[in-house]
Amino acid sequence: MSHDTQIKKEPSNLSSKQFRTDSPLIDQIPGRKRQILRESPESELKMEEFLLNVGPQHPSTHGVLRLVVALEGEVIKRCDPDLGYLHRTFEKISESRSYQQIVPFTDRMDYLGSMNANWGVAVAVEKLAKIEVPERAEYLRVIVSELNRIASHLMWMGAFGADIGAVTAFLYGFRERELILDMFEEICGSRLTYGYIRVGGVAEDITPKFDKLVREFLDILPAKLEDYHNLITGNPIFLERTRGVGAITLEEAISYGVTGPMLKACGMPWDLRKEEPYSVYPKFDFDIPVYYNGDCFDRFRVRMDEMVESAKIVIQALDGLPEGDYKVKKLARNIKPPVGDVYVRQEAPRGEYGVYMESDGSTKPNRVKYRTPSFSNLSILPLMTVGWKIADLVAILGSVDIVLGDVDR
Amino acid sequence: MNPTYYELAWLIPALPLFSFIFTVLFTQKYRDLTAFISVAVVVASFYLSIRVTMEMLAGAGSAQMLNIQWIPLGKALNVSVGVFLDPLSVMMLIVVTTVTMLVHIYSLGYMKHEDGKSRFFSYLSLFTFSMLGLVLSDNMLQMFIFWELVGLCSYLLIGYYYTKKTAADAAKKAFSVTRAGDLGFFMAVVICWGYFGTFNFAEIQTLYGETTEFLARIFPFLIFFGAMGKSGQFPLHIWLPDAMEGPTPVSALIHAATMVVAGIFLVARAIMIFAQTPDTMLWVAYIGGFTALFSATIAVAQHDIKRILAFSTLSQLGYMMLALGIGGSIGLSNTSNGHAGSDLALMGQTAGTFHLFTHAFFKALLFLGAGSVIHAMHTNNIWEMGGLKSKMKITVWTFIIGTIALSGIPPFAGFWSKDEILALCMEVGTVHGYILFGVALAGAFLTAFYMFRLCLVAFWGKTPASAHPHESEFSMTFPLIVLATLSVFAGLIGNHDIAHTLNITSYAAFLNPEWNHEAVFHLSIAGISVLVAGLGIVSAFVLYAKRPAEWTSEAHDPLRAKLGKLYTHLENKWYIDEVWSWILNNILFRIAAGCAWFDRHIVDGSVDLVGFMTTRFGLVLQPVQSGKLQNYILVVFVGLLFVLGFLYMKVPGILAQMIQ
Amino acid sequence: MEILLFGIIGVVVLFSVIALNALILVYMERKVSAWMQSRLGPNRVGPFGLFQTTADIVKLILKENIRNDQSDKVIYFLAPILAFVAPFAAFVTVPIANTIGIRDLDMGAVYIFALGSSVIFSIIWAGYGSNSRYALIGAMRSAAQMVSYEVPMITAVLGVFLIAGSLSMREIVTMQANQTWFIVYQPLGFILFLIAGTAEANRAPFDLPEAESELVAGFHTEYTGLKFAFFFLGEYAAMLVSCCLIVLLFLGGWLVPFVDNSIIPAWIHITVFMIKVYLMIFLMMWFRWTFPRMRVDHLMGFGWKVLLPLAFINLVATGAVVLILK
Amino acid sequence: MEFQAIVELVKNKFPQTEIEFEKNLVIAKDDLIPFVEFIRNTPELHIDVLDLLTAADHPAENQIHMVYGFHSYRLAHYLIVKVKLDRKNPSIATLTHWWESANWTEREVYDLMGVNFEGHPDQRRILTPPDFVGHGLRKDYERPGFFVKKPDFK
Amino acid sequence: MEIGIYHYLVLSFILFAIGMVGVMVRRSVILMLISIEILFNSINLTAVAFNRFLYPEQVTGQVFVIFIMTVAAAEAAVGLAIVMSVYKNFKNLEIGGLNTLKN
Amino acid sequence: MGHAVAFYVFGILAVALALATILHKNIFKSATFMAGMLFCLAALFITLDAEFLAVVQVLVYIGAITMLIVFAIMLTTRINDETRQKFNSQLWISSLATLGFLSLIISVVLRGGWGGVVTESGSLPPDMLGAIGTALLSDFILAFDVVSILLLVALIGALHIAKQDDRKLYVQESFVDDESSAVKNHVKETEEMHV
Repeated sequence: MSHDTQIKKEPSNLSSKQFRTDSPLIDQIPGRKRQILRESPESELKMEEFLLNVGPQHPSTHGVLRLVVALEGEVIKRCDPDLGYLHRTFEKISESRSYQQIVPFTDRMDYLGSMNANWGVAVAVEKLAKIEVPERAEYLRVIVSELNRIASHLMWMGAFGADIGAVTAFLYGFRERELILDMFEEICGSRLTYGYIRVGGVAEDITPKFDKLVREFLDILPAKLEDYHNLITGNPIFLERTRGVGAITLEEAISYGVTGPMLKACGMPWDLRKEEPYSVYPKFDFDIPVYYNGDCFDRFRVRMDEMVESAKIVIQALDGLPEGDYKVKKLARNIKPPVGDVYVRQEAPRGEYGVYMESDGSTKPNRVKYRTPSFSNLSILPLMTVGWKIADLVAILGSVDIVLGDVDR
Repeated sequence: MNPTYYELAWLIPALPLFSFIFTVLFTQKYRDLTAFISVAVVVASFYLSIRVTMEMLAGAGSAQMLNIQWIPLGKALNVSVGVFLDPLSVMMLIVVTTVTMLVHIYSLGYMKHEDGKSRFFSYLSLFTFSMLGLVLSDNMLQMFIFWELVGLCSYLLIGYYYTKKTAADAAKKAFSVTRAGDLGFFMAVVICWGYFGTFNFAEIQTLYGETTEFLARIFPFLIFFGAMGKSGQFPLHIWLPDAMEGPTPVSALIHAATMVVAGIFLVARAIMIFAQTPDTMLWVAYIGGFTALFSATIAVAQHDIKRILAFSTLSQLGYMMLALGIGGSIGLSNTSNGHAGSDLALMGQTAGTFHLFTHAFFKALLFLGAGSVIHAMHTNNIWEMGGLKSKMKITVWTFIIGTIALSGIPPFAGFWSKDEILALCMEVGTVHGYILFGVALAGAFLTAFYMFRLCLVAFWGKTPASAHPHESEFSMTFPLIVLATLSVFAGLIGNHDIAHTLNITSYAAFLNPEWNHEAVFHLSIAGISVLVAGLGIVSAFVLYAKRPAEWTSEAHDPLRAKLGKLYTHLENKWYIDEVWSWILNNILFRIAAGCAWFDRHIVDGSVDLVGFMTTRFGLVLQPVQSGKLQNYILVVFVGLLFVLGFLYMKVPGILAQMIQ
Repeated sequence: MEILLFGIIGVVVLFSVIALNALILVYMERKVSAWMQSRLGPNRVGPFGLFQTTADIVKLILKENIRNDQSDKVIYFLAPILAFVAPFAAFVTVPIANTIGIRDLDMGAVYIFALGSSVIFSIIWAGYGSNSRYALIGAMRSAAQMVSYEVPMITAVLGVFLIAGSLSMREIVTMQANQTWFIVYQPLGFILFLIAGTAEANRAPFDLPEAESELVAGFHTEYTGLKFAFFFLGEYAAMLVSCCLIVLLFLGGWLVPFVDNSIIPAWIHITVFMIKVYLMIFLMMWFRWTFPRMRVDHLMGFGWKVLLPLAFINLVATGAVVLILK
Repeated sequence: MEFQAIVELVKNKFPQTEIEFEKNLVIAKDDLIPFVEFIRNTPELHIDVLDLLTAADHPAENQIHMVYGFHSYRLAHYLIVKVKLDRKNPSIATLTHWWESANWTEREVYDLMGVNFEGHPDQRRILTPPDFVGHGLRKDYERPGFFVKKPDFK
Repeated sequence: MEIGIYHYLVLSFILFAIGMVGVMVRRSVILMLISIEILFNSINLTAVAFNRFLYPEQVTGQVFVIFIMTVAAAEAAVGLAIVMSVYKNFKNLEIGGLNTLKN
Repeated sequence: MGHAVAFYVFGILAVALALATILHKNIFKSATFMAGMLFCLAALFITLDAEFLAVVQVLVYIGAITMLIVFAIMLTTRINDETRQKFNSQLWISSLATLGFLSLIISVVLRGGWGGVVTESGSLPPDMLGAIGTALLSDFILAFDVVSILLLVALIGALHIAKQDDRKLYVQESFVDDESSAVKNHVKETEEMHV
């Protein structure tokens, strides 16, 4: 691809397995060290601190996030995220709903990756109640969740472009995302909050039109990605704005519990779909993109590459789609799982999405905890932004790919 | 005849300068590109020099090209920057560009795997620029500037391996010792300004003849002092052997064509000034002769291949000085042995510079050959070498050609030039001439001896088991071949008859076209010199031809037993370094300590006293100084107001007159 | 008196021309961006959405004027006026055809630059007067940017002045009629001037003062209604001035290439001039919708370390050539 | 690493450890810090990341369960560890000195469950406003009828 | 009344006096610099007026004004750099506080 | 007539603005007033037939110098701090001294008189711009060079002064090529962390 010509190509697509068998995995990674000279000793002689309130109403906070930023000139000295503006107590509400009724809330959490969010809850309930899901349903879940991943990354790419001033990319990202939304509309009638993956399977079977749409879309996707690379990746201004910006080391990322593309950009080939395969993922052939600098640009590259890999999975799943039921035929109206707890982890577009669910034997869960990727990914923001310019704050925040619904829940 | 290339002569030094600036600024990262640019530029300079020479041969004559007013101070002083083309400078151009070009090419191979290749080639370019600028200078100030630049470059290049302590020390030594000489040159420049008000050689020449001031009269001596430093004449020669710490191409460059011949060139350029003071010339001749013999003796007992060559260079420089000096030692107005003084001076110039000319080729050849050998053997010690003649054919045979040339065996280049010097000594016909003739002859014997000693020890015998010598690559052998060819044939132009036969301009006719004397050639003198050289070769063969395999270190030198204690003295270079360090430690440092004491106690003490007084006085005045700027402004302003008001009141109309 | 009357008429005409141009430009910008982003753009109000900008203006005029409680009344009020007046006044010396133009000053170009530099004041006023941190940062950035880019801009254009030997716009264009367009002699100068001119007009990728993703709207964050409209108008007027300058100085002004211009009627000259100006404006819009925004330190570095040295090289080279040819 | 092997390893070191639902470890409150050091440093466990940190209210048992999810990237295993706290005055040592990720998650638990983390550098409410009264995820939390106080955004 | 050189001179003197007062009495360093600019400008006006009324055929006065402007620009740059430096070190821009010159 | 009107309007405005400049409490506004005063002076230059100077005045003084001052103000002071004292203790004595000076110099000048020399109707050079350029590069070439050097020196000096105690707040990055050292560092750090 065009962007690779300008950048030293690190070994990508390393199968993570090969690390694990021989020796501890992290030690193997050709890492990258960073020294942050945060403040020199004579720092008591300094200019006045200039507090800037970014958000909660601001074009680039991707929702209602408030960042209290202490500036020195244009340089960020401290950044303190203030969350909770979109806190809708989903965990509390979930405790008072039946198990099937929980699913729609997850749509509103990560509204860009609703399919994945639905799926985690469905699997958690299925595990608690020991429900077997038909294979076709699993295939359909994989298809829609990977499509949703593509949609989410497309949207992210556009928003990231807009964050650093390339507004046109925004529209381009939306244009292709629209096609995926059309597909989802075709199968579940909804364009943002799908509720498609449900306990015991999926809501509806797919239609031939959906199949056709998906194949058409996957045909044009490579060309479109090439377009994006031409528009964005090859642009020197873009490279200047992203390369090395907001870089974190792998150790920092792990310490902050960062997951998903951000972790892959730091050099960790970790993807739950490969490492702890769930559903029917082991049947598919795909790679995990890994880059090593941990900066905005590598996060961008990871996501761009992930789209290609997701497309691979989708086409394989679509080709190998087995016949059969798309959901468990007979499912109790009120599921009563035995006492116990379960923790389900899945790879959502933004990273590791976990659902911790405790059952006390009644029809309602005792406790549901959504371990959302955006929350932990955002927690490293104060570290990433120190020492960078105010303009980089936007780029860094954009590169984290937060969804505020996902953070505040 | 339209001397078009004369117009472009300024490009000859400018191109390397451009290369230096360009490579330093832009291509430091790209080693091969830097090397390529440097080489290309030097080749271009070489081509231009050739064309300039051809035009000169075609009769274009001396010319002052590109005369730029630099410091126009009216009557007091006018300094111009220009390019001066006359036979002497054109001859030097040829020498310098040829040798630097070949050294550049050679360095391509020699420095192939060095990290600092870019830096090296940049410095080489600067060095080339400096030397070419020196050669083409039309006045003393400009020459002095380039003179210093050459010194700087030699510092940079000798200290090329600056992480190595010996190299850094050698660089410092070279810099400071030549600087001692430069002091003389600088004084000469100052005197020039003070007494003559011009820096132009021709004008100085006339003015010098008219002056009687003592300081002005010692002017040539001061110039010679500068030349001594650069050309390594005794006792300022000590930096030259140490300069071997630089990369070998640099040694070749310094020793053959650039730095050391700068002194010779300077004296040759000012020969007519020198010749007006025969005493100084005698000094020059004797110092040259002494250096020639003295260095030759040291060279006999050295073991480092480059050091032997270095002392040989010193010795040959001594020859050149000798020639220059003895030629002018009669004085312009006197005659001796049927020759007018001025003719003899010109003959001295011819002989000295001709030796410079030939020597540049074979000495560069020898150094580059030595570099090739070192490259292959990874050692400098000749005793650790051996048996190379079958392994490195080109290198060894070209080296031997150089050796023969240096030893003065006809018809190789060295013979003609050395013979001319010997003949000149006889031609002068004074006692000094005869003495120096003997000295030169002794030097010739030693030269032949140590050079063949070097060849026999290093190339014959058996190869040490640990070494695996191999022929160097083409970029290194090519310069050797070219230089070997030149070493064989370059001398022929020195002889009038041969030149006439070949229908080319002889060297003397080239150098002084309007002067119809030719270089003298006496078969008897030539015979003696060949005989002496042959004697040296024979003795070398006697001692070293059968080099047993167990002679693997300097301890086995058969000469050691023959010379006994003398050998140790020679091996230690007559302890001159030690003498210098004694002088430094016991005399100079003590003087310095005395000065320091004076400075600390008398000078500083008086300053302290003033300071102390001031503090005391300041305490009285302290309250006035509030430290507030605005207060001061107000005070000044009110003061001004009072003065103006007073004037206004007392002297009506004065203010109006003032501001009109 | 006649002069006064003539002046008033000129000003009125000028104002309406600029206002009309701004309307067209806003419409054009939206259409161009829509075209580049594969969407339709305004298409509801009037045919092809032609009246969209008019409607917007009406909306802006009718909007409530909100003023920040702590803001500085006078300065807050003056800023948008100056922002509009300065580029507006710059048009005084812009000739649009051989004989048509309000006034041709001897030092027309310098006059325009001088007015351009006073625009900075309006931005600083806006930033200070709004009592908003975004506005303040935007204003500071803008001031720094405009001061920095003015230097390479003027230096770049000095080459043209050297060749033309005049500072009068009309004479410069006349010179181009006699010789050829100065872009041929000054390609580097043209590129530098284009870049610096884009930066002077605060257009992307140099639109840091109003970088919406960082500073919401930069120095005019706190402005609403008509005051905002004035800033808007000022920005488009500045862009128009920039493009007019480029066309006059480098692209032969109103000259029609390859024909004898002395026989061409004025209206063709005007049309050609406007076409050229609009092409340059289109180029600027193209920039805006293609490039990401630069970061402030990169921007300053670019101005001082790249543009300025290049401009100096251009100037010195031009001077040398002019000297030699003389 | 198999769960059973882990249990043996841990039980050797911490005899008080219990097993819940055949897959969760329950350790004593005071054992938390040694336990964390143990699992981080033991090569057989090699825990890299604190993946999950939450709490569940169990009013019937009068307990609040702290739930920790530890994960090892090197060995790719996951360990759910529970600590049962007194519901009246829940308090436990903070893990912020070991993992930065504990910072926000502990703040969240403090905010919604009211667990006090000893030694936490910045224990503020994170999701609810600073003047919020009560802890939302407690089972006995009652919603006030209306906002009593205007939130003071500082 | 015809406007002559005296008008300009008196205006210039008034400006000069105002600038002088500003330099001497304002506590802020920046205000001092501003006042110095006023001083420069009053001189500029004098130069141009003399040029215009006494020797209109020459441009010496105007050339001088250009030089003064250059010097003023240099002065402003250096002065304000000093101001920034002072501010960083003293957190204060009141000239009264800056009496370390005293020691 | 027009000349007089222009002179009085801009002259009085300039004096008023200059007074406002030195008297206003708010430094930012002071700077703004100064810009206005400079603009008035530019207008006065035009009345003196020095159009070029007027334009340069706007370009250099308003566009650059005032801008610099405004920058310094914004970067340093709290503009709206009303508590600070405006003037120092020497307000009255300074004002009196200045008034004295003013009256003195005005009376001197008015009494001195250029009455005989004033040539109101002297001819201006036809090409003012060209004349200035020629003068700059011929008669005043030395001054021109000196001023250029001064500007350069001032630029460098200003940079140096403003930069000298800049804190080092930046992110230093270095890519570790050697994999093993990275691994070693990591292992060491993790060990340290555990201890």
